[in-house]
Amino acid sequence: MTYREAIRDALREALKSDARVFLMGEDIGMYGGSFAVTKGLLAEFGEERIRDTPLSESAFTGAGIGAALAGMRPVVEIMTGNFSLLALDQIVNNAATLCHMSGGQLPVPLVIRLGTGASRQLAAQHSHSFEGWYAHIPGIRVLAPATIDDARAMPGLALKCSDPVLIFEHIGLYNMEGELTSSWPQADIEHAAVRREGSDVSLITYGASLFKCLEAADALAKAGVNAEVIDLRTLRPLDNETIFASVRKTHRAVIVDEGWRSGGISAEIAARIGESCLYDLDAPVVRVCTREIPVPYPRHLEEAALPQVAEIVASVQDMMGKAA
Amino acid sequence: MTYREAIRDALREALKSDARVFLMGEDIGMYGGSFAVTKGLLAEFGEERIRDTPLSESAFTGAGIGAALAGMRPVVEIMTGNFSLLALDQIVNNAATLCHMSGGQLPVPLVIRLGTGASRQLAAQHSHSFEGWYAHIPGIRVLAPATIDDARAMPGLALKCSDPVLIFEHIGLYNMEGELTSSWPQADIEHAAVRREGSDVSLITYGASLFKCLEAADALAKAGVNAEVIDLRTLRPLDNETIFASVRKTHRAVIVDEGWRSGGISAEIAARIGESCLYDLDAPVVRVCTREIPVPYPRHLEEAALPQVAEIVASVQDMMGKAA
Amino acid sequence: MSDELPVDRERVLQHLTQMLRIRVFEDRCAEMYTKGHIRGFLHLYNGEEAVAVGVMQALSADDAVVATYREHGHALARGVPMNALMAELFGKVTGCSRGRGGSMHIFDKSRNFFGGNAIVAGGIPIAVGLALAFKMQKRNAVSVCFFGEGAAAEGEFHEALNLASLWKLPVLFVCENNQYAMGTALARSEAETSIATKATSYRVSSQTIDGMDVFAIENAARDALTNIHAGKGPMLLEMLTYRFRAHSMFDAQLYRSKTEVEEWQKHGPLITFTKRFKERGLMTEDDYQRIEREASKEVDAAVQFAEESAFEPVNELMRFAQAETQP
Amino acid sequence: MSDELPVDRERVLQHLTQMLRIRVFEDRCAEMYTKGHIRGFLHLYNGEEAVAVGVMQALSADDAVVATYREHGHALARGVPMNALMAELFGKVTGCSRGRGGSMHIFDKSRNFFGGNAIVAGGIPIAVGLALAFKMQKRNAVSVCFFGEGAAAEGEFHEALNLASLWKLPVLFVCENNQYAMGTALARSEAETSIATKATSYRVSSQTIDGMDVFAIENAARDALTNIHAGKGPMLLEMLTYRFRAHSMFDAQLYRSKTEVEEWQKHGPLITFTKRFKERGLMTEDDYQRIEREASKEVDAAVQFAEESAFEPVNELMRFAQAETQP
Ligand SMILES: Cc1ncc(C[n+]2csc(CCOP(=O)(O)OP(=O)(O)O)c2C)c(N)n1
Ligand SMILES: Cc1ncc(C[n+]2csc(CCOP(=O)(O)OP(=O)(O)O)c2C)c(N)n1
Ligand SMILES: [Mg+2]
Ligand SMILES: [Mg+2]
Repeated sequence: MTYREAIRDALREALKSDARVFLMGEDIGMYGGSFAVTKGLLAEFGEERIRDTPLSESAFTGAGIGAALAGMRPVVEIMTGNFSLLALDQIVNNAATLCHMSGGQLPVPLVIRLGTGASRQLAAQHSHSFEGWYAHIPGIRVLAPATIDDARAMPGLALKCSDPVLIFEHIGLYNMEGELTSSWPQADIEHAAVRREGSDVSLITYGASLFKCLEAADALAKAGVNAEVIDLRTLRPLDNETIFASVRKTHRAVIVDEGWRSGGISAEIAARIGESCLYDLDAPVVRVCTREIPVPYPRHLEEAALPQVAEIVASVQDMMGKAA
Repeated sequence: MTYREAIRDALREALKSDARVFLMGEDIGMYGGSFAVTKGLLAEFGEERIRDTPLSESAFTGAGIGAALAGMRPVVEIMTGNFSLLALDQIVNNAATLCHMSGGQLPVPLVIRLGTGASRQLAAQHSHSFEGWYAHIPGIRVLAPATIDDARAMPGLALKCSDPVLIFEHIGLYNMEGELTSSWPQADIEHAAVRREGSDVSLITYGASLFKCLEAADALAKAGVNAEVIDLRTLRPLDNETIFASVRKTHRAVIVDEGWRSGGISAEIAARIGESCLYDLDAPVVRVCTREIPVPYPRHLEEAALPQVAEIVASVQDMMGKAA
Repeated sequence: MSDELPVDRERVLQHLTQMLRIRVFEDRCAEMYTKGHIRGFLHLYNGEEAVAVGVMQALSADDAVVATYREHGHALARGVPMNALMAELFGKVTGCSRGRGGSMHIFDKSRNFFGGNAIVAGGIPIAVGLALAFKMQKRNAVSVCFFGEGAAAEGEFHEALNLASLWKLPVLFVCENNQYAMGTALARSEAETSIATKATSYRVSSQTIDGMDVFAIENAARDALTNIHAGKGPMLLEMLTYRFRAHSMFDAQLYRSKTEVEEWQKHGPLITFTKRFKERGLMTEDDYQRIEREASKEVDAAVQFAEESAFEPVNELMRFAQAETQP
Repeated sequence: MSDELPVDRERVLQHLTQMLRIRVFEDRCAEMYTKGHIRGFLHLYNGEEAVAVGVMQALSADDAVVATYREHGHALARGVPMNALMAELFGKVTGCSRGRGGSMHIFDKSRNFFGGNAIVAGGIPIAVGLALAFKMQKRNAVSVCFFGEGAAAEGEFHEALNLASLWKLPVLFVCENNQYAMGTALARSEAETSIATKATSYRVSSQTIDGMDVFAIENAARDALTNIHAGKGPMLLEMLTYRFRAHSMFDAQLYRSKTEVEEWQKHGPLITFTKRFKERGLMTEDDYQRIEREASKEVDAAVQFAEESAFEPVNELMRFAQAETQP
């Protein structure tokens, strides 16, 4: 099964089991989804529940809010994170505020799915990773599935939540093949996952960078460094406990994030580690992030702009050398 | 002179000295500006250069980009940061990317002025501080004048810059009275300012919180704690050197930010201090930020949501008690 | 015009009561602002009362209402208790949004009153979404969306009207064209100044109505609702009206002349109404005085209620940062 | 129609050349994509060549052009060298954006070609701003903005057209109505399917043109420019055309039938043009063959240039993160 299929299965299950659920977004129906995630669902569920929208990100996101307020469970698809900026007013000024400012009267159980990330040479207006940026906003939850299990579980879990939930699906993962494990139904959106246990350094990451970290951990293992790899899974709220437990064990942390460094989620994680684990640290926290430029088109520059395995390995080795 | 007048004088000077400069925004002309900053400029410079716009944040911000590309020096006013979310596509996808992705052909010398911050009981859709959030975006510069001098200097400095510059003016400061010092013409947008020297702890802040920090420093002085107060002035790019020099001297840092904590500019500063000054720290960096909720309307809750002097003082005292 | 109800004494007094309650309430708000009991931005509805009252008369309890930051009148006409409204403006926990929203954010879920939105045009897509839900749920309800003529310049207006029409959703769009957006006269912000004309871009049928005539408004709303219930898709009513007071409490009104304001005031919704129905013998000056007194008393009570109410305890600040119930 | 130029052999061959250059270029791009030399999203212009060619013929060098992610044709017709264009698609430093933009981000400041924008409707406000500058600078230039019919649903279309009209700015809006936005047929996304009609909401005069007829397009553009230069404000031309290929290289075209595509292809801009002007004796089959051969050669050379060009050195990645020059 692919990551794409896992999400599709989750959406199909939700559509089948809950009449309130419907999908809405650009080209999710007749076209089959710009990344083919929703392919086949129109035929299965019909135009009423699989709604192709005009190019009107703000209106259909806002309509999702309204429908959620009236008891539906809309799943809005925004093709890529960059386009979601057109709907940001609705997300930040309305979806994120209504519950609190109405004194609890108006929770907004809206799910928004967005493609995110680089890797396909889509250049400066289609490649950015805004999930960490969104994680700054109170009132919403931000999920970033990296595994087949999480891709399968998260849409359903998001729909069980009364708050607006944004699910960032990395476009470089859609074709990833893998087996669904038997434990996927136990997945939650409260906890980060330790994807590899280790004792020397904690690689803290999420999304597509998870696989770069696992690869780096393999390489490091050969060099005798035992890296633990944490998949955050949920960027808001962050699971402090899992992060801190790991850092207290390894005494070193490297955060790997496809977002830009300054003011990204990597900063928040580093800040929290500094606040809560200062005396556990054997070395300064290191961040490996995307260069602070719009992601360029050509392969070699896109690769140079993004965090890569070699850079992760080098950062860890550098850090181990500097150990206190 | 008030902060408001200082900005107005700066705009007037720019309009007088450079024919390419013009102002554009909602109600900046006939109405005199929603916060009266531009009052009188219409009469002085006429409708051609003081342009009232329709309620179309995205279009007039985008038009600012276009005009800048064609050689003008537009100063766009967006009444408050919350409304700027409607123009975010233009700011992030266009203004911030054009120079780099065109290979340097298309710098965008656009200045955007925005009201920011709480304190006037304007509630959840008019009170937020997004300047730290914007500081995540490569390709733009983010300024936050706190003093009369900076209010007077920054618009002109921004207009001398070929990159898009966002100036966040705290709405709680517009009425602040003060004297312009003789050194304002030497102001730059590269450096943070040490507003008060101290040796025991660094209070790192910007905007309206500067005055809370200065007040806290006074209170702390009475209790025998000598606080240094840093006014960041520019949030992107951050002036690492001034921050690090202070922390290396005081060994303790408290960051005070009216933005939300998670993923705010406070996180970035804390992360950088952790990266570069880890072994200088006598205590974990502390962040005093706005509670992670939409800012509520009633005075007592607005105050409780925002950083306050007492909290800053208490944080420092707590930290001194814990000193290594 | 098949949906018109007869104009009898009962309905005349009823409409007068609703309009006067709003007028008296708004005037008192201005006073309370001066006294410092109300803070933040305060946008009053004086002069536009007929619009909210006329439209609300046509609605049923199942219908949903979305309004703007200038929504006290809508809340009152919709049946939000005046006590809860005034308490909200005072920032008290007995307010309809626990005091958290203030003037611009009046919510009352139990009355399907969905705000209170302080982003110009920000409520329009939400209203469309409510209507989408109603349609999918096969409920016989309509979503009514109020917004100013200034909002028509925003992209969200454009996107939302198209979406509503494309999907034939049960939305009644009510544009309160009070001639100004803050200090910007319509002709200085729109190349085409008829908002009703803009509706044709979306094949939304529309009508321009005298926004000072409460019965004309009610009738137009009833007709529109009949069409909407019949599945004909959304409709837009442009109400020509005028704001008698300043935009908010910070407005020197440099953008319009006193004469212009006075001219409009002569044709205000209360003056014209009273004159007409006195002439037709459906009400008397005594009626007016009595109703105004009653409204005053109701407002007195609301002020007292608000004054005596408690503030939300600070330790509840973080409540509802997330929803407390599961969907 | 005072601005029409005579249709003579010279102009026929000139237009044919421009259209064929685009057609051959686009076909070669598809090939290069399959070979892996071009990556990312690639949107081809086959079927729509007459629009860019016709409009560009009417422009002068001072006018500015803003286009979309489907802009190779516009760039070529505007005079962006084919070598620099192909090199850009290959991601080479000799590309017009140093290879950083790729297919969706073609920029050539020296030719007032301002992109290349991959956010649907994102370029429209920019075009309005260029025109604003031209007006303020009293330059006799026009800003021409191309966008698809799908873009008309975006709020930015609405806001920008109003602004341009309100301020009487010299903008020529060119809507390339190729019937689909990705897989969404116009009638499935717009309640009112005539984009020209929507222009009336902004008092922008508009015209619907056969987007397959290059001379009709050129004449309409010349007329429009005359009006715009005369200070009459912006104008919108809706070009009825069709995209012969898939939306991008990832598109199974499930949303339209082969027959539909074939039907439109029969009325394509090259077929109809060739037939008409052969009949009128203004060109021969030999002309066509020769021009196509020449275009092929030019494209061969461009491919060779692109292949042989270097990539930008990785150590220049951070260049232009900030502007290098002061304003
Ligand atoms: C997106 C946005 N831009 C600007 C404002 C500031 N603002 C508040 S009300 C207003 C005027 C709106 O005019 P209109 O829609 O005609 O409504 P009216 O106030 O006349 O009832 C403006 C500009 C805002 N609240 N939201
Ligand atoms: C804001 C935004 N939303 C969605 C997309 C994805 N997308 C790219 S092209 C396209 C279709 C646009 O159709 P149209 O405007 O008719 O232009 P055409 O491709 O037909 O030339 C879509 C949905 C995008 N690039 N930007
Ligand atoms: Mg108005
Ligand atoms: Mg199209």
